[in-house]
Amino acid sequence: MRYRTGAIAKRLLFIPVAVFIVITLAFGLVNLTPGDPALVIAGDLASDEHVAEIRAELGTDKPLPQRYAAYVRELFTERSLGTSFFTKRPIWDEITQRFPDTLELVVLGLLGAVLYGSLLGTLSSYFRRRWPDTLSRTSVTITQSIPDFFMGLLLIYVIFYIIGWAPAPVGRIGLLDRPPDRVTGAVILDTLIARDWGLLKTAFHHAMLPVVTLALFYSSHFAKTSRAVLSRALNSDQVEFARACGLSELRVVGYAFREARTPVVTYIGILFAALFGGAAIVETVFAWGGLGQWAIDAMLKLDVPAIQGFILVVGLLTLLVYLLLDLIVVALDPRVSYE
Amino acid sequence: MTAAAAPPTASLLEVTDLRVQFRSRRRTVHAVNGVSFAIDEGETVGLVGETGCGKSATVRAIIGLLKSPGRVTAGSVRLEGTDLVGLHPRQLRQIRGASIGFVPQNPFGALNPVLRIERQFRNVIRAHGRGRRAEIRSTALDMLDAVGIADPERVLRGYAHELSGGMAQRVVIALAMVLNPRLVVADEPTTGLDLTIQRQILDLIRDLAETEGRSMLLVTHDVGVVAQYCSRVLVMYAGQVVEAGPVRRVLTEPAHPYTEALLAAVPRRGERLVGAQGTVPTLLELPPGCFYYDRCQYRSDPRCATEAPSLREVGPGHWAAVHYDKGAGST
Amino acid sequence: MALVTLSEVRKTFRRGRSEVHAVNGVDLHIEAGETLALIGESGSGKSTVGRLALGLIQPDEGHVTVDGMQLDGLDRKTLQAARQNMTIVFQEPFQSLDPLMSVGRIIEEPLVIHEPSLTPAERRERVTDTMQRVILDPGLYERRPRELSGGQQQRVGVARAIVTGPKFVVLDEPTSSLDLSVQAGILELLANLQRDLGLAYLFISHDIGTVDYFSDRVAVMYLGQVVETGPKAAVLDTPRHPYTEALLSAALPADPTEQPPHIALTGDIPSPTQLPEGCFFYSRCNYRGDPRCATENPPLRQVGPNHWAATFCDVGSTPVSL
Amino acid sequence: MSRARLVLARALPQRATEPSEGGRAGRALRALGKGALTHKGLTIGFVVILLILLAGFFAPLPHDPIQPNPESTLQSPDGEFWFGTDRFGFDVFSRVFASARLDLPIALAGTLLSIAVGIPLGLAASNKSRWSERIMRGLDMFQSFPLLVLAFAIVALTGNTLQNIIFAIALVNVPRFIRLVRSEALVLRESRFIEAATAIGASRTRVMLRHVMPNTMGIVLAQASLAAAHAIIVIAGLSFLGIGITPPDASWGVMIRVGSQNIATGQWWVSFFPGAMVFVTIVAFNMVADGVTRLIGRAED
Repeated sequence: MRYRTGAIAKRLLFIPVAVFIVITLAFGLVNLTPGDPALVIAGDLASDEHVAEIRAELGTDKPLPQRYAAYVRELFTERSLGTSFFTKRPIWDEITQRFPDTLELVVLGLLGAVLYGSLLGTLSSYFRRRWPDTLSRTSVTITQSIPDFFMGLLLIYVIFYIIGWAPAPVGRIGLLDRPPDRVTGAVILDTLIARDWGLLKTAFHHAMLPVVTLALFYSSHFAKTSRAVLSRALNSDQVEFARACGLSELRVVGYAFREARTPVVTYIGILFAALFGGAAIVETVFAWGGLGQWAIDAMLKLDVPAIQGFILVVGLLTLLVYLLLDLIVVALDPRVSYE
Repeated sequence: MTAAAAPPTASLLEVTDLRVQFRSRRRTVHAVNGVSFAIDEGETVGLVGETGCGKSATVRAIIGLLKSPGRVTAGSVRLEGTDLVGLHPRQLRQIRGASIGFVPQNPFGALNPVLRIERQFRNVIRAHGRGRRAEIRSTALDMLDAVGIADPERVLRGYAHELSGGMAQRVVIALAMVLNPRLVVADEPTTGLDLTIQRQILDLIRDLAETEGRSMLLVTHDVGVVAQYCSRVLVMYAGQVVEAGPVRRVLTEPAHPYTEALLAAVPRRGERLVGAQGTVPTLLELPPGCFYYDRCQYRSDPRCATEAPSLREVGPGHWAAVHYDKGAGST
Repeated sequence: MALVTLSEVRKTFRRGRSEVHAVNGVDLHIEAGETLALIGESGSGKSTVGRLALGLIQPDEGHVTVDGMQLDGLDRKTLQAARQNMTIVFQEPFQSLDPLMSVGRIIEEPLVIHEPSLTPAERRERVTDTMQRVILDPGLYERRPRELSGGQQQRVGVARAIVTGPKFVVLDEPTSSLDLSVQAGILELLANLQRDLGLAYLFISHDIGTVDYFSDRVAVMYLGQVVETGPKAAVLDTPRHPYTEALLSAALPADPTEQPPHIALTGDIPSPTQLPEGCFFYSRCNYRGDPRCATENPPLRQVGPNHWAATFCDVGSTPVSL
Repeated sequence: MSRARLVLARALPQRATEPSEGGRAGRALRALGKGALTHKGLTIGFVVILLILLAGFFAPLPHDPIQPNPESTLQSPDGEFWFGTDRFGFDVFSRVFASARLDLPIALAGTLLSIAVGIPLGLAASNKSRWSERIMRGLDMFQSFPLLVLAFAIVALTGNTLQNIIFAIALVNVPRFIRLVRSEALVLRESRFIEAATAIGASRTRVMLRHVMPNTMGIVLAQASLAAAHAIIVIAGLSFLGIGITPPDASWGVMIRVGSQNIATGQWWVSFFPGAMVFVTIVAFNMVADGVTRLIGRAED
């Protein structure tokens, strides 16, 4: 047990270093990449004065160390991520406003991916080399080979246009619906709080296709991992011994599941962090209006401070998720002690 | 062969003409090819043979745990008269653990790494009936005490990875015998353990079997283990029992040339070692005659090449699958 | 002077925060053409001694000399060149062969390294000769290791070891993963090679039977120390250290009429991360009685002609019951 | 007669064969060829990719892929426009095949670049020093980052030239090659045959180049195929968002983007055919990866 607290302390001590790395990365992305953002923003026909103006506004006319110092100073003293190059709004506000929407999408999408993927993986490993295995592996091959945005379009065509089960891909709720009072910022949660059941249904309806898209695309990770780990576990000596002791199949599969627990949880953590950016395309397809869509817009418009702020926030979020992940893995497995 | 399988009194375990195949799309491995033997109440039978001789497949067929794609294609396994082959999985589950205790080779692999030992006892006991937590706990403590664990309380609270190899195997034995099975099947229970520990574990298994009058099937590749711990021995080669009989007789006067070669390969001071000639058949296709024909130095009988010999009695309780009498003058 | 000498060799490995004291002051010597068997249980440090004897790992303290060359502190190039004279055969034959290389190329590699002046044809001839010498069909030249049986794989390992004509070979449990009938063939081969080529062997084993069959002298290791050493017959027939006595009694004779008394030991081997005080065997010893046992680590003392044991007590005297 | 030849053919490998003069590469190729015959998936995947690539460059296309015909916009598939046209009047069929000229070479170039960087770095990081542990920890973090978005940002900020897209793809894929090569090399370095190589006097370089590296190549090849599939997704994603390849250049992502505006109104063909092509390409790469994994005996089954 002492080893474990030591390991956790070590992780905590690592945080400042990691934060520093993330900040540097966000800074370096804009300032160290070859090419001059000002030139890209200004376009090919811009005059030198115009380019210089943009440079001054971005701060890229000053020497690198000075810029870096200013960036870090602003970050820590004013807790500011800067303001958008185009809307002039504080980037922090832009991000926090959209964060809950993306969170909702990511949580629901991941939930679907974990459930569907683990189901496929379990069927696959338990009925190894029989028809459920073939079926599940074919499904995985197909879903992992269709890019998420294309899958979204296919779903829109089939489910919305042909069958008509889903509403048009216009965002969280219909264009004419009045949004719920903003409490958490997450539409589904807010309609729940407002007890507006009709709107809740609409919100779920609108969330259906994007969630299914994410769930299908990312389920292959869980299907493959759980299949590999469960197959190994179901063939392991401990499972054989459990069977030899007369334990029920349900209990035996439970033994195997415990083996798969750690890698599945790890994947959930990794994808959770990655999806804040990874869901961006799906958000765009469904006009979801979350963090990802905003970031993509910023990239298209070359809103440099916004891109920088987005990278920083997502990086820090990743860091946080990884820390939690470490703690959970330690709690799940008595063998992990981190020497 | 049937003669060996039908002893006058009913035995605890009767295996009759057992055949196991591992069939995949590309090939079929004939792992066990007509094995028959019986184990009486209270006796310890050794099953000895080298890698790939089918001893592991035989054992797993007995406890109904053949790994896919292996399956029993013929024969029966009768435990106290009930045929385990083709038994409903639920009934088979009731027999495993309760009537047949299984001691596997690798104790660390056999224990669940993330469950406390106490929980594993509880799972085993509750799989065969009800039990209150406290009762199960005291049963487990008694059992751990019986397998010679000095601090059972602490072991019960802990996890598998905190145990030494010898301790882990003791815990496994305790789990396998906690429901007092009539038959214990031990599959190379000491392979991988140190010499001094091996002897302790074997003594322990023997003592636990003797005091309760249990029968035991001890699978091993070590002639020494058979010589010191078994009363009868079955020698397996290429998926068949080629010789069976009382240990003293088989190990001193082997009737089958394979047994003889196996014994000649045991290193002894001052004696010249004789390595085996030829190779084991692949078991993908069964040869027409005696499976040992290619390697045999006594082959002389014309039937050797064409007809597989069946077990015949060559002495009191001593059976061998040969066409000729080795003593009666050969090359 | 002996072909191989290890004097006061110590080696500690760091594993995370703890230190594993694998070898704790070992003296050994091996004469040209003889076989010294190193017996011990897992964790006794016998494999580490084998690797120290070849300079595959460097000792923390003490010296290793092979054929007049001191291996510790040697620069890498010279050490690499010296490997022409000394080599090793491993326990797991398959794992010790590069799965991508053909049998011929595996056996050839030492020649490529140590005798670069050979032409490919000459090399091939040497390889074929060596294959015949280890009774391996030269037709297997182009085969991959996985197409071979365990016994054949080990013959490839032996061929690779002897192709450059070494004087000293460490045999690290060369037959313990093989079947009995295959083991016999390998042991026979190794004995013949020793006779024909005058090889010196350090034969690492945990199997008393093969040691009895195969060796000239025996050294018994316990917790990183040699507790007893001497001529084979002396050590195996009249053990003088209580651990040797217990170890020998644990061996199971293949003859059912033979039933040696079993001297049971209590407890497990102490962890090599925390060496005990006094005699390392104190916690499991049936003879402890001398007051020094608990406080002093007994040095090797002579107990017979060329026969040494690290003990204060006399095995054979009545064991003190616990 | 035919039976005799069969028996002879079977007996051949038993005989002492002459030293093969084909050399290492030749033998590796032959092994791969032999593997391709026994592993259908590998062959099919490989042939499909090759066909798509060749069709992109050499197939006679019915219409000019980068010259729209304003008179026939949003036509559904028919005898003249096999896959229909989009709202600018581009022929979908011609563009679907022409896209392979850009998308596939970029994906392959990006993958090759990431291998070229990843293998040496991975090998270098395979010593067990504290230093390399820390680097890997940092790499872990970098890899856990939403790399896809990072790639988008980089291309957006540096401009959508071919080099920048290739660079972004390499950046996304390099960490997994470093990680893969390192972890493989770490396992290999502990293995007996590496110890054996040291024991016969092989130098460190020889051990690394002759024993460690060749034994990582199989799994690297499998991973490269997966990386190429991923690269196809990244390129399509970039172009779909309007960051990567831009019209009138043909790219599957661009075509899906154009069609996405019509899909909710039922003109499915504009997006569907390029999407299907992406799907086929990715499946082909995955088949190659599966085949290689099986070939080197690392598959789960």
